[in-house]
Amino acid sequence: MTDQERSLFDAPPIAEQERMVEAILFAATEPVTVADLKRRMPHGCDPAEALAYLRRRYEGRGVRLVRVGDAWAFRTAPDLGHLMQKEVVEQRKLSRAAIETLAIIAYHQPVTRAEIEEIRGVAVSRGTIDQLLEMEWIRFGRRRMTPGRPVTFVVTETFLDHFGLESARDLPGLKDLRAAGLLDNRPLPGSMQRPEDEEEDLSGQTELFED
Amino acid sequence: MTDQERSLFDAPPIAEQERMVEAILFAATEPVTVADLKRRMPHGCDPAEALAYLRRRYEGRGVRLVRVGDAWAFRTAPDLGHLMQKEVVEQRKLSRAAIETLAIIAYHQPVTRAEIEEIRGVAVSRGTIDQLLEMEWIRFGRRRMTPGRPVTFVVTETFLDHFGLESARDLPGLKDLRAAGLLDNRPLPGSMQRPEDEEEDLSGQTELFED
Amino acid sequence: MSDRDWVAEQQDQSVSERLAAEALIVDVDGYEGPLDLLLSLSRTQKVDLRRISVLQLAEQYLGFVNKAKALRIELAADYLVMAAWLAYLKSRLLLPPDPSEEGPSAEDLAAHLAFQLERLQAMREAAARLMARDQRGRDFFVRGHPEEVTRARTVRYTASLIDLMRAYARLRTKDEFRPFVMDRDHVFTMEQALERLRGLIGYAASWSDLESWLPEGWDSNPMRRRSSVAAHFAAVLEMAKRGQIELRQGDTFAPIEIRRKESE
Repeated sequence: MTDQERSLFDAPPIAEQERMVEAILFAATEPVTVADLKRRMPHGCDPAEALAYLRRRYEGRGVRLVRVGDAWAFRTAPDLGHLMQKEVVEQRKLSRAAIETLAIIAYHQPVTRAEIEEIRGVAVSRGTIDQLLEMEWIRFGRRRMTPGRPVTFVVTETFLDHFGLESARDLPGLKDLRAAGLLDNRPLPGSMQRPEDEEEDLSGQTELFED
Repeated sequence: MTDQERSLFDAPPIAEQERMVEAILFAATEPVTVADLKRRMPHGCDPAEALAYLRRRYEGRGVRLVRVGDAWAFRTAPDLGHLMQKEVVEQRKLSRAAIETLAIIAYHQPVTRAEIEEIRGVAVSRGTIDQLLEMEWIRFGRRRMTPGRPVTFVVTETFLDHFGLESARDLPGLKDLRAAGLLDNRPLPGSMQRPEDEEEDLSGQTELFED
Repeated sequence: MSDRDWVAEQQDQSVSERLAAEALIVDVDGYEGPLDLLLSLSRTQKVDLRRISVLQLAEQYLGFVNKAKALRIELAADYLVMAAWLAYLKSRLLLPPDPSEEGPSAEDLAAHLAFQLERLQAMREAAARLMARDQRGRDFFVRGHPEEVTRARTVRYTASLIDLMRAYARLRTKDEFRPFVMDRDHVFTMEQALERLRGLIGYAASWSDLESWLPEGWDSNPMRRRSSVAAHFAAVLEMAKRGQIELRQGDTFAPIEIRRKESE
């Protein structure tokens, strides 16, 4: 009996799968990936389909099913935030430098420290990057294939989760900024940067957002 | 205007109250009492009624609204409890002591503990033998007919299965090991290894397998 | 905007604006670098950043730096580097272009500066929009009472045939070189001697012969005796070096005596 055949017999009805996804996601605080759901559900289940049903079921409810990158989670509806005072956790105040650095990483990712400094026109302090890393809002991306092979930074799923974003593509105003050329890495005219580097940089940026 | 009158004007529709209760219970770290709900919801709300609606809505779902004392909370449906378990199989490399002991047993079986210790040059801990027994890679063989009648160890079918061997005799000999580059020992300076030694070792081994 | 317009506007600059400029200086610590300062200065032009007069901006910046100097405010090096670059840019913008000169034109450099400012401004706005979004733990919430996911952890030990063969090869190899392995039975190492003496030295309040400190069973067999004497001798030298004991020898080949060093 092949997997295909077996799944026809064994997989629970989709309504039951929906219940299962509901239970698993309700029990978790952090988003659960589709792959993880599949692992935890009986053989032959299709969590993606169950998620689609479930999402529709919770539309307009007090809690909503939201997507965070490749994962899913239940979150309370934002319009009811005022009822939750009791649950509010005191958030650490981010410095202006940290907020700007975060925004630059989110919109320009993958981005090197030198590029962040070029955009802000000022050195990025070690502490700023450390704080964002510690909060798990950013992480190291691939090294840039330019001389010195500098590390790059990208935003994490935790970041997406915190700001209620399905993916980095959903950053507010991203399209307009890109259309206006404001996400380009334009070097100072006459500077020593070789054109090949530039091209690679550009492809790196678009790569992440186009998939 | 009395409280009674005001509530008639101000209270949100019951569907909205249901959403509120849903969000509050979802985010709460502990079960919430009706009185607590009332305090947190806008003036004039009737959390008891909202709870009744909400309870009905979640009937048969993956999570249920349950009463805990005089408070309320969401809980996973009991029939889905099995999903709350995550099987984690952790693959771990055998320790060096264990793999050496196993190798000696495989190549020299049946072999006593004293013989293993002689070959390894260090004591074999009880735990190492126990671990191999528990994995069912070795078992007790016949007792040796020498003073003290020590027990011997031999490898099992499970062992052969795992290593894809038909019999322990299929284990590569020293010559094969060398050919395979596994004996790339750098001889100590000035060592004089006679080729005959090797042959002797091999004949010694085969003899040992003749039980 | 022509230069003459700009001069006219400069003269029109109100007192309050001049006061604001002074406030800028006093607040120099509040700026996150020269680009940030330029962006603030550019706001006084009240135009779209794409139509900004870089020449005017350069003037404003240089004016700022001069005022800071007059007030004896120490400016960080990068502010001065920017000032030097803007002074250069300003002269290039004012002079007719020199066709023999290589490299980017003054207009290209000015356009790039405008681009940098616009990009920084755009990132500021993006950051503000990001922070204005609904945030987890402030506007929306996660499950407050997560249910425990029990982890049924099964440890599976593995080894490959190669591991097994390597292990055996390692053992057999050890065997083949047996003659060259020191026979540990008759060797007392310095580490052992150190370890041993560390526990005993407290008792050596008065001078005593080192030989009396040798371990039992190590004085009959000559090989063992030699090894243990050597090890203990090396160990007491080490301990003397650490200042834990004192050593003395009355004469060449006389017994070596040791004594605990009293801590002062």
